[in-house]
Amino acid sequence: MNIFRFSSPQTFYPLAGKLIPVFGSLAALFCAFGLYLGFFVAPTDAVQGEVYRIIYLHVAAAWMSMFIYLVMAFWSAIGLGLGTRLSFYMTQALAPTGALFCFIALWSGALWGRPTWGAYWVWDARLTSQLLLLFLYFGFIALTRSIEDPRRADKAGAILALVGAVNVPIIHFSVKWWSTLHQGASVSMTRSSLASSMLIAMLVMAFAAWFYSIAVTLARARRIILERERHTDWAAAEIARLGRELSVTGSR
Amino acid sequence: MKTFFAVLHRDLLLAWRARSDLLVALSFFVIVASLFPFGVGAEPEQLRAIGPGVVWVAALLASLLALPRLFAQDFDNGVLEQLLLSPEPPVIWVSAKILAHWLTTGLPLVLIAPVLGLMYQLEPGASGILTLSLALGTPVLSLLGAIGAALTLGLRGAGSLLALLVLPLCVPVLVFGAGAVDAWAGGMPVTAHLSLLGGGSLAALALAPFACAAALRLACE
Amino acid sequence: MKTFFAVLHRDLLLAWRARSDLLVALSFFVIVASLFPFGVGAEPEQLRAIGPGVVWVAALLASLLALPRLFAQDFDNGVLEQLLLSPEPPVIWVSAKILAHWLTTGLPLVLIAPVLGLMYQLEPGASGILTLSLALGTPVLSLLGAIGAALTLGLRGAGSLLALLVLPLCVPVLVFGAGAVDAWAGGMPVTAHLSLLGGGSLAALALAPFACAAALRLACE
Amino acid sequence: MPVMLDVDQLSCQRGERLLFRRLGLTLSAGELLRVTGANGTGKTSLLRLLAGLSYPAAGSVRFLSSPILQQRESFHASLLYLGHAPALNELLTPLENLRFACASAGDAASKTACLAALDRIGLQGQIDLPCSVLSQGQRRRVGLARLFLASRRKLWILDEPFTALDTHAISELAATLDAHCTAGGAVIFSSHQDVSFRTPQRTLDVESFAA
Amino acid sequence: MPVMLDVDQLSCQRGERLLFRRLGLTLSAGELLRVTGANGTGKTSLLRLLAGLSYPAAGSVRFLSSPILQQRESFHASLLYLGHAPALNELLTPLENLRFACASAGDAASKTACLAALDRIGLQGQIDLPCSVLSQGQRRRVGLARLFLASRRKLWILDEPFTALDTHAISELAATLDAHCTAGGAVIFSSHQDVSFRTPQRTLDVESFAA
Ligand code: HEM
Ligand SMILES: Nc1ncnc2c1ncn2[C@@H]1O[C@H](COP(=O)(O)OP(=O)(O)OP(=O)(O)O)[C@@H](O)[C@H]1O
Ligand SMILES: Nc1ncnc2c1ncn2[C@@H]1O[C@H](COP(=O)(O)OP(=O)(O)OP(=O)(O)O)[C@@H](O)[C@H]1O
Ligand SMILES: [Mg+2]
Ligand SMILES: [Mg+2]
Repeated sequence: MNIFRFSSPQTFYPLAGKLIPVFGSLAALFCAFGLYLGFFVAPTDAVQGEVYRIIYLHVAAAWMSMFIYLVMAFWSAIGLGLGTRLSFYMTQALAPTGALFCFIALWSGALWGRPTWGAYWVWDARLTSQLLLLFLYFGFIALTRSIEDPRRADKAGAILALVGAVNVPIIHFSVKWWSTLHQGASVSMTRSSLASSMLIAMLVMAFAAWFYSIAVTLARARRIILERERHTDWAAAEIARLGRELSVTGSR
Repeated sequence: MKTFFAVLHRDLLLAWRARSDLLVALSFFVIVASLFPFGVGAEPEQLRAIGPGVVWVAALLASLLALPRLFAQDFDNGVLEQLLLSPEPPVIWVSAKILAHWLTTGLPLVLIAPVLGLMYQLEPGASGILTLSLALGTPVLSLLGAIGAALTLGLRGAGSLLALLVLPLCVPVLVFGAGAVDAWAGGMPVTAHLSLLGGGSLAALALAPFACAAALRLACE
Repeated sequence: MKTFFAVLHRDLLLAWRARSDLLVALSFFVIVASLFPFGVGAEPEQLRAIGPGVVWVAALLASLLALPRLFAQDFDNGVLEQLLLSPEPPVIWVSAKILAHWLTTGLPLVLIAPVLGLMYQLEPGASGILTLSLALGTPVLSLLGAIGAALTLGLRGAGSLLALLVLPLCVPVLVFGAGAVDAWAGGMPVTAHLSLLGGGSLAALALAPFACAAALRLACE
Repeated sequence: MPVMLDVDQLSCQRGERLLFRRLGLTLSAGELLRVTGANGTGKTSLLRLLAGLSYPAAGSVRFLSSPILQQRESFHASLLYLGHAPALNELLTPLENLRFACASAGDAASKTACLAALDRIGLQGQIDLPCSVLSQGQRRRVGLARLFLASRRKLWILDEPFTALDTHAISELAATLDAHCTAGGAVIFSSHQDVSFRTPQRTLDVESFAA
Repeated sequence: MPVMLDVDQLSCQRGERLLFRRLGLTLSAGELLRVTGANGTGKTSLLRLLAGLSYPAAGSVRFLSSPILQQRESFHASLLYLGHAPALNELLTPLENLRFACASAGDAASKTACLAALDRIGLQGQIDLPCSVLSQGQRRRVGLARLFLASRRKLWILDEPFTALDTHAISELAATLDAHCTAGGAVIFSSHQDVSFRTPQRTLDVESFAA
């Protein structure tokens, strides 16, 4: 079997259609299980009380937001190297999800920070580099949205994602260094040794975030494919079919 | 007044066309403001002290970044010429252009200022004074900046002196703006600062459009 | 290499013809840097602490100011198109343009930095380190900025979009640049900071022109 | 026919150079005047002087027998000047550009009127594209669409209106100018191309006034 | 005569619109080809494709029998493309602009050669003025002056070279194109104006390939 077969949008489209419900239901399952573990099985934290349970949202979102940027850079490199259109579609489909997770991590962290540190925001290394990552996502989205010519939007976005990916680790370490230099240990995460049930709940939530991201990205990629390939016969037929379906359900 | 609204509408439309403009403007201010902690370190005390100054510098930068575009595009493609041929006096549409510039660069900053105040851990009162001082002071930046933009339009050599005259004029605005917050934090009355800013705005509003219109007429001759 | 020198010569000539723009960027730098003593109060101790950071942020913002113009004019009047038709690889003249940009915006900042050091009452040694760190770090700002300028060429709201793309990427430069002076003041060795800056410059020099050339080709298509 | 424009002893200086001097001319309603001359002899400079966009070194321009500088507003209310640049913003669509041009000049032009004008000038298919992607000729057409909405403006001054247009558009434009003259307006235009009109065409050669 | 340019089954897409398709053409040394078509039919787009400035939706362009995309440097070394915009910086003088254009394109052009070229194109008096004060026709001439310094470039692609020029300059330019063809070069140009040449002129109507 030719592995490049699925790099054609036409073959990828139905495959993605089949995968979406699978990953969607997996995400729902894991999320329900993880929340159950987190809220009912895991013990109350000795230092922080119940507030700490925000961790199940927070950590998964933070991990995902960093990971998705790397995946975007990966697809960008493939796209620029091999010229496969599908890679660019994937990059653009991933960006909003990455930004969303980034925002959730920041927001849940800020909410958490208020009771634990007494401030919504401190200029800690981890926080600040997460904020910068959010701006990188915003930059990518804003750039690809404001270029009208899709060809240019694809490649410009890919260039930016690659330049950003080179920079993300640099930003991460420099910011860490900056803050440890200035700040010493005045702010550090309370690292009570995690109970194993906590750890499992966190991992389950992380998988839920994974599956959610895959499902949402595939769905978004399908939409992008239809929009970009609408001049091809198969996409035009598919759009017509969707239109008919919509009008049938609408008139019912 | 038809000309006024036509110009205002078009300039706002142009600003609006940038689909992610809102997002971009918002992030821009936050980024500029977050650069300073990297430079000066993260001690909350020190950050609180420089906070108002930082926000004011971000305001100045935001209005400077957008200034070259204020008249240059219209000048290059002949729209300015057509505006000068409108039967209504130039002051009218010049004011509309400046108002549009303020609405698209000054106003977002005023609206986002409380968030920046939060990041710099200013007290709510100080944050309020900061926002108020921006609301009163940023129009001056737009008005003075417009004079500079008009004077330097398509000019060479002679423009340098004039642009240099405009920028120092913005310094008092910065000083009073940032000073108002400091005064409040020090428990002193802030009405003097604020009324100076407001007075400056009014004076600039009364004079700048005329200077601007005259400069544009010269540039198009 | 002929193309390289032709482009370099022309861009420097143009910068000289439009000296006003240079002065605006330079005075922006000085104004931003001199504003903070007003905001923070004039205690020498505190000024000395924030001085390097403020100078670095001001340098970053000042080089941002000139970026939108880096390719825009050549794009509008068709010069960029002609350059793309030159038989030599685009990387060559892109590098020349970036070099010219650094010579006209980065270098003046480096030269004027000791004066600002004086203003912030930095010791001569700290002032020297500050200047050195600027000399090593500002090329990165120009190189990364050029990528942003090329990516946003001809887009709406290019100025603030450019800022959004470039500023987060420049943070490490800022951290190491200001960090070098702090380390020196704290009696620690600065070679690590400075060699990281220098290494960053070299890495950016090796990669940025290619990214830039690719982005320009896209913009002209 | 009433005299509309009356130019007397006009000189034009650009920088160091005196482009022309003692240029005289009268234009009555219904007349069509073509300004000719080699490149750089001062056609554009003359038209800008007549439109009140720049000031003469010497001499005067009178509109309906009073100097244009003393009645700027009423003069500009009856003038349509289209310069060499088509006065378009690249980011706006033809329709938006046209509506703005009319509104800012004080012409009441509804959306339907603007659409009709763009239709007549042959831009049906490009209404929704930003002007930056239009072809050279299509851009010129957007600028020229104002002619259909400015019939109440008596005096038209057009700088090289025929450049970049294809032959069909050129004859259309010529017909429009003819119609304006027949309706009692007057037209001054510059052109390097020979175009045929129904209205008898007067010619003014700027070179013959060269200093 | 050797075949210089060989275009096969070329299609051009701009945004939503397919401008033309299955366009074929061969051009040999010594030939003069005029591209015609109404406004917005795709002349400029075609010329940019031929120059390698943009990429075709389908089809190929071959120069001396190998695809231009595979030999970009040698192709661009033998190509002179002048687009609609004259590629001038407004702050520089004609001489500075011309020298920069030549040097950056890799043409060895001394100052005296540039001065001679500007002289021939009729800009003796404007050597020291910034381009921003030049008349429209004078600007075009500065751009066209490169033709006199690019005789070693075999293929000339010119987009609307005759706009804004006066009649004298038009015939001069036509003579220059003729001379280039006689010397074994080839010229492709677009134009809405009819200009007479000594070389037999072939015509390609883009409209006949419209999708
Ligand atoms: C706006 C505020 C915050 C942001 C942007 C933020 C960001 C992050 C990021 C990016 C990570 C992933 C780090 C990694 O795996 O390398 C993370 C993990 C974590 N965060 Fe936060 N955080 C914030 C506030 C907080 C607060 C207030 C707490 C609790 C006191 C907290 C506790 C944790 C914990 C326990 C982890 C998991 C640590 C690990 O596994 O390495 N965070 N956060
Ligand atoms: N500062 C100056 N010093 C000297 N000459 C100048 C200056 N400014 C403009 N000129 C000259 O004035 C003339 C302006 O010509 P204008 O644009 O009116 O010509 P035109 O007849 O419209 O030409 P075209 O047919 O090319 O459009 C040009 O020859 C230009 O070189
Ligand atoms: N994004 C787009 N969507 C739809 N149409 C487009 C887009 N971009 C360009 N076009 C169309 O493509 C055509 C480009 O034409 P081009 O500039 O090649 O014409 P031309 O033959 O040179 O015309 P002219 O004689 O006016 O110079 C125009 O009709 C334009 O409207
Ligand atoms: Mg002219
Ligand atoms: Mg064309």
